[in-house]
Amino acid sequence: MRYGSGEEVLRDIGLSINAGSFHYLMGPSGAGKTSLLRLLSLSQPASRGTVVLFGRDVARVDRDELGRLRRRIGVVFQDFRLLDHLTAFDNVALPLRIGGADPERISAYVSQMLCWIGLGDFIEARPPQLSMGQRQLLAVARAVVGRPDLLLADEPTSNVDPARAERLVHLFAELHKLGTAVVLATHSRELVRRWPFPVLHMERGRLIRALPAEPRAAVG
Amino acid sequence: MRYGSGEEVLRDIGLSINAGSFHYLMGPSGAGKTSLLRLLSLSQPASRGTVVLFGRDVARVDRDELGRLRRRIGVVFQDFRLLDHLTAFDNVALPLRIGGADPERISAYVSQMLCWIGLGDFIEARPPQLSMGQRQLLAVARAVVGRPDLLLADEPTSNVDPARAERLVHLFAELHKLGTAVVLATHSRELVRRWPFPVLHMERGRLIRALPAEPRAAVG
Amino acid sequence: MASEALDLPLDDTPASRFLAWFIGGLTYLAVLACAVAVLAQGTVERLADTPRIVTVALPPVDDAAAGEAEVRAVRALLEGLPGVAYTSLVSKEELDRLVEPWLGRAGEDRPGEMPLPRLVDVRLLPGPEPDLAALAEKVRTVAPQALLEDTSPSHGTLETLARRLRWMGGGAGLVVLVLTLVVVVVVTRMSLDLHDETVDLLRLLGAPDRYVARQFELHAMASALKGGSIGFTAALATLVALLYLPPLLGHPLFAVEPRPLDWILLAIVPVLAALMITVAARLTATIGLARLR
Amino acid sequence: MASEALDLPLDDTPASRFLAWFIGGLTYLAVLACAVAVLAQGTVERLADTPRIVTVALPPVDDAAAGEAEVRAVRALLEGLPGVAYTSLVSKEELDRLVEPWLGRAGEDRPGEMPLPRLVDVRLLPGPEPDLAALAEKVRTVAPQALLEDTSPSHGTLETLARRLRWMGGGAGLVVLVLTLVVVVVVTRMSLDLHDETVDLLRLLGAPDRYVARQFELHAMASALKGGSIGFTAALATLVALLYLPPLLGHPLFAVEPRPLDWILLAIVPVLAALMITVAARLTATIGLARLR
Ligand SMILES: Nc1ncnc2c1ncn2[C@@H]1O[C@H](COP(=O)(O)OP(=O)(O)OP(=O)(O)O)[C@@H](O)[C@H]1O
Ligand SMILES: Nc1ncnc2c1ncn2[C@@H]1O[C@H](COP(=O)(O)OP(=O)(O)OP(=O)(O)O)[C@@H](O)[C@H]1O
Ligand SMILES: [Mg+2]
Ligand SMILES: [Mg+2]
Repeated sequence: MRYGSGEEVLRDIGLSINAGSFHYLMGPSGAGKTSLLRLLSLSQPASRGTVVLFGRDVARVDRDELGRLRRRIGVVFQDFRLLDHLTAFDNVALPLRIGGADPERISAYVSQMLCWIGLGDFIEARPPQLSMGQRQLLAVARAVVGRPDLLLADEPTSNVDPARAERLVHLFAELHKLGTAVVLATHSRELVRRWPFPVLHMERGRLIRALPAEPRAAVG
Repeated sequence: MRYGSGEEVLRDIGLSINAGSFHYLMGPSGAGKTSLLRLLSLSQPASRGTVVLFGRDVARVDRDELGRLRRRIGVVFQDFRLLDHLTAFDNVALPLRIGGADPERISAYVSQMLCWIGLGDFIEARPPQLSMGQRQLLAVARAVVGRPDLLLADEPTSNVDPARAERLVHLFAELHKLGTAVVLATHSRELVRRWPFPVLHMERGRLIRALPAEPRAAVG
Repeated sequence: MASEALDLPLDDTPASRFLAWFIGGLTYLAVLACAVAVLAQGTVERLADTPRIVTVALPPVDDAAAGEAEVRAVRALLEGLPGVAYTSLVSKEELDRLVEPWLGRAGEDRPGEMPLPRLVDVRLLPGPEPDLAALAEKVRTVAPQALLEDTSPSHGTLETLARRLRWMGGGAGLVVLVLTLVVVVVVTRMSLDLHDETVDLLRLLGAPDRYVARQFELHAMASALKGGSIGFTAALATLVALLYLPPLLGHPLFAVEPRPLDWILLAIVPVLAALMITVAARLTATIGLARLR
Repeated sequence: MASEALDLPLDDTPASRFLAWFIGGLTYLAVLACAVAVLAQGTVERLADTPRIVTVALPPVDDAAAGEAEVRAVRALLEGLPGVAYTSLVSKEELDRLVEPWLGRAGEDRPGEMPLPRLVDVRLLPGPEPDLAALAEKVRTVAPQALLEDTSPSHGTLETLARRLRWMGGGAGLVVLVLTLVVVVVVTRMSLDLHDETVDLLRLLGAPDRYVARQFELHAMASALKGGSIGFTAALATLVALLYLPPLLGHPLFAVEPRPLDWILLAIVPVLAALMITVAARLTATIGLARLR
């Protein structure tokens, strides 16, 4: 994978993530964690090689199918990518609205989600009025509210206090138990110590300690 | 202090930071760390009470003096606030240019700074082309390049790997030795363990464990 | 709790924010242009309804009896034609009055026996524009030197003016509508570019193109309804002022009252515009989105 | 390594990006307007330089000797006046030629002895517009029935036209300049709003207002220089085409070649505009910034 016409930032990635698995993605800054997650979240096509997701080669699916695949993935972006002009409620409701859920269920679900994650007092607040940690919680809430089959979380605990980080990983673990495959990019060794799941280690665009290595990225 | 016409987010802050001191600022998400740093960085005036910086009541200084005071402060914003249309070099050069340093010294200084911090390969890159950790390093470089008398760093290690975080705190400690007062907001207990400096603890807009408590915020 | 906010901050673009105003102004112009067309059409119809007179002039002859026979023949021929209501011979006294400004008073400045042409007024039935050349041709079969004159020149000018205004008004209305659509397309394209990050996010969340396009459609529709009603109201006010304020009442072009149907026709203009704007925004967005992967 | 980029991404605003083009278009218009003014001024001066002839007409008299005495008296009076170069009596032959189209050929269509007025051509010295009424008054002291005619009517129209064009060109140039300044002020204000976050950051880094204002100033100056040179070049091209292309060469208004000084004057327009634009941007930014704390 490459950005624009630059050199490839990811090379020789062989990775297979099974349905309902849980992996950490670790590695120094600039190693390519976010880039790998971009591949998996279908943000960017692979410049070489194939990405297989839920049993389908994503380079070959049509637009509608691509949308459907994306709706099965929840992403916590490293820069959150919240919509500043929408309230916390509307931000979290977005994936459900796009999925076509009915308004009442959305309302119940979203309020519940926000309260659970600790933003019950900020339902009508807009992202710029939230502290950075609160924004991160909001981003997580948006990613998990649709009960995705695959959750990609890019350093989702970097801006929250340890207690909340704990709670978030607990949430991810619960989802994992319900069958969601989770990939969690993080710098925190503490998290890995407390929640021991397999670790994918990256360095300079290469995956150097993947557990079940295969010559392509496959998920699901 | 309050945002807009909302309720006060900071209350009963009595805080005095001495020249050349080093404090951590800790507390749960939404406690008001960033808000306190906004007060100290003269981003926002206090709605009540006084802020004394470098021996001057900042509510009373004129525009020019305000600029001069701000130039003595280096800030790592929690959201970095890099200029996306400028190269890494220009971003770091900004405080020096504003300070009126001569171009040759700027050039030498900035290049040196970028190399030291580990962005030597990214001098001509723009922030959107950098990984989040690299952006954070850039934000730190911009904050320290002018050798400020007061350094306010808002979770400056949240997005970098532990090795780089270590290096950054080392940098801050060096500055501290050279006489810079440092306030470092962080969630990382590990940092505090490894570099034991006094901790200011915040909770719901209140400072609950400040070391030398006085009835106003005074620095310098 | 579900708010009315769009997923895209479309109201934040300067261009988008002014879309409603653009549309308002253009609707105003379109409605006025169409009003001109509609009123002109009314005038054309009214003119077609008023009877029309043409005059047949027979050159002076020396033999009075032969002259009278010629006149009789011409009148008989004309009254037998379809489209002719009746004919009447212009009397000697009226003829004298008609030529007085040119030739002087009979008996005083000019010899009384000076030969004058004989004039026959032909009153045509109301209806479509008569073919005067054909009529003249027919008359010349019995009176070879007869001349046919359309004695209502102002009628003709007014009708030509009304016809022209009808086309011009309609044309201007159309041009304005097209212009509005162009503005909508350009603004939508600009918004699509400006909000590419948000659009990107929506697509990453799995939004199909129709979902994203709907955002632009909704915004365009809201702008069109808002702008359209403002423009329509303003145009109506202008129209009523023009039609019913004293200084203009006298002008023959404004002598026609719009019929109820006319008002309905005018009301259709902003509705039609809103519809077309909405469709244009949706199509533009859909096409723009299809370009992205 | 220091790049030329501004601290504010001003070129990224649509409004800002088009600033150069705006300025280009307006400079084009301003230069053309000023060219009209300058050429008209040239025409006015040239017309003032060409000598002017007025004619004194003395009514026909029966007594030839008295008539000749009158003519002599009038000529003596006129030649003594300041501003008069010389006078000349229009000869009998010339007079015949003059009246021929009106009264017919002498001796043929008209009795040879028909009395004709006697005409004295008065050639005035070049200079400011002469007071013809006062001149006529003076002549009437010796020949009470004398008439004074300005025999160069086209000269008068042309001069009036040229004078009007001079003012209109200058006025239009001024209006365009003012318009340019307004656009610059509006665009600068919009940019200031649009980039409030970046402006805020610069101020947090301790930038004084003049540093931030300088960003807007530099951008406006760059736009002005770019737009100004484009507009100036285009205007020059248009002007040269108008002045030296065959179809227009004949017209008297374009008979004046611009003098070197004129070209310099025209070149000053974009430079002056650029200067004013730069100052306007700086002032607008400074005032806008002063509102923030
Ligand atoms: N938009 C982009 N254009 C060009 N290069 C990019 C872009 N985004 C990232 N890169 C480069 O790709 C490499 C990998 O970046 P990536 O964001 O994947 O790192 P990361 O592992 O997520 O780092 P971090 O822990 O700092 O988030 C880096 O060297 C970065 O400079
Ligand atoms: N611009 C704003 N407008 C209104 N309220 C705000 C704004 N910024 C922050 N707040 C509120 O002020 C409180 C303190 O926020 P602050 O950003 O200071 O927290 P913090 O301690 O920095 O948290 P974090 O660790 O998440 O960065 C929060 O409840 C937040 O919702
Ligand atoms: Mg990353
Ligand atoms: Mg904070």
